[in-house]
Amino acid sequence: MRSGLRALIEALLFAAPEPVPLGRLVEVCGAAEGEVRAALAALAEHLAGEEHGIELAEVAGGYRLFTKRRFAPQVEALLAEGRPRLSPAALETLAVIAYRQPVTRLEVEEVRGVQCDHIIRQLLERQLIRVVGRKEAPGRPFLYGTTPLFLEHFGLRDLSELPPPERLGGGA
Amino acid sequence: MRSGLRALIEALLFAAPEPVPLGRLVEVCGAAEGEVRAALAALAEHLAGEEHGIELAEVAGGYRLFTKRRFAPQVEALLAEGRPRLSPAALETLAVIAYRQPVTRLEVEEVRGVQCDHIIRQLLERQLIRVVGRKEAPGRPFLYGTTPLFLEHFGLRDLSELPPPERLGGGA
Amino acid sequence: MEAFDEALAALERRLAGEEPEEPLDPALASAVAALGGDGPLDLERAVALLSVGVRLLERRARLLLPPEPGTRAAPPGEEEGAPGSAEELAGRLSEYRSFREAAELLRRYEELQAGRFPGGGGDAAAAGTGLEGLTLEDLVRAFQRVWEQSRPAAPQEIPREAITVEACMDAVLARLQSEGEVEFTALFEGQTTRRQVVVTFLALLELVRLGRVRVRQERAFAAIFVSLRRNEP
Repeated sequence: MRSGLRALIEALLFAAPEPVPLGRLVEVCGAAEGEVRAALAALAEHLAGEEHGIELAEVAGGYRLFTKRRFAPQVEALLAEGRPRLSPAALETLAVIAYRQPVTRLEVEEVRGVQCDHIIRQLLERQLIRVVGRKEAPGRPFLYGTTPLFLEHFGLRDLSELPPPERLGGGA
Repeated sequence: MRSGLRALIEALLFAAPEPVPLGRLVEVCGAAEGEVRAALAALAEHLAGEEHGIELAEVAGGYRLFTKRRFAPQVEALLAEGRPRLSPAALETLAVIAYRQPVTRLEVEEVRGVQCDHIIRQLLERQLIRVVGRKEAPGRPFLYGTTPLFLEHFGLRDLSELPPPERLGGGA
Repeated sequence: MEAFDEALAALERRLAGEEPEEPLDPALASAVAALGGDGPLDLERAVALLSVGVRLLERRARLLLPPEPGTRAAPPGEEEGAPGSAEELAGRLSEYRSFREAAELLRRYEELQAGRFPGGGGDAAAAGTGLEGLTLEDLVRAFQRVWEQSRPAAPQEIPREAITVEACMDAVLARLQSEGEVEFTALFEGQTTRRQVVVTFLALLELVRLGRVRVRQERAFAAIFVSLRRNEP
């Protein structure tokens, strides 16, 4: 069971787009806090071994997997290779998130009229948006907002510098 | 070195936002193709063990890490969202395009007997299909085909993993 | 109503064989959409549409039946035969069934794959944002575009009126069961919103398509009667 819990935690941290707090892990795993702590420690120790390329770290907000620092050059080489420009659909999604933040995936999809899961993942990967919280609604879905990198790119000091939505024909 | 290569590949696949083709791994790792293949096999075998929650899969012409299926309920609970499934109409349209590619919208509509423009637009947005050219016919209509993301969505290594087209009367 | 009259005329030309058979649903759908336009619902036009629609659907249904013994379905891929001929339609239908099967298979693959989640995005800062060359103006325009598109879409959302085609089909069947043959217009009595009327109308079309009800009309534009279709022993 102990190794099952460790595997489960690995899967959860792998799939999560942000650090996962201990309490949330306890909740989702349905295990005692002590057990989860022990499994986290075991996972950290195992991943620390030479044969693994990722590691477990405790950062602000919880636990998260990272690639090991020594592989940074190759990781950058892999990722930097001509990442294509955002598609019009991705730019639209980003615009909706920028003006409507904090906003859930479902709310974005309601405005755009099409599924956006893939595009949201892309924007997360490019660090243009981030998870800023959870909505107090069934399922507690993630709320998305823009990142400092987003502001930086458009030369904005903060979000108040976005052109006001009332100028956007018909108001938001 | 062998375990170092395995760790490096794990780091690369962890960080990559999409399946990584073998050739790209060979390039970035600076190792011989045989070595990379061996490291991939070793990584797959290691991750397949009970104590790991993720696994290595070959999809869409490349390699990618995924959470193991048995943890799907907890991962869905953590993310507060399942992976959205396609509607029956979208699946049907996609099936026609997959088997008949390259194919025009009109040709798809002839098979399905209903208008497909909205669904085709949706599939384009989800990047499951793409424009692969234009037909040399009046109006030069777009020809559609499937994308790597299509393969990934269905966990296929390549199009040859689709069941043979001879069962689909009319010769694809 | 001009749009509706045009749509109806097109359907009638098709019925008369003046226009090649084409997928039926879009043509009917555009007529139904035009019928549901602004202004009060025109019941007479609705009757005319039902009459034409029923006959087209019945003919289509006959063509979709398996070929009678002795006749030969067009071999797959062979495009000969008059457009809309029974042979061609039978070929099309079997082709369509194959793709339905393929879609089922894709569904199974999708189920399997949906249980596996890719990474949530590790530390991918290294890779550029994809925003290169895009300006704030592009972003604002993108929002404007999607915002404007989202508005006409809004009325298409199903209003929160507790009425569905399925529920309406059940109601119509129940009424026909208790009353036998009912005049078409009587099915709309007491309905106050255009949506109720359109949904009832769609329910009827669906029941006809499913072969659950029979529609009888002595001649064009005469009264239409609707009754349950008994299963032939």
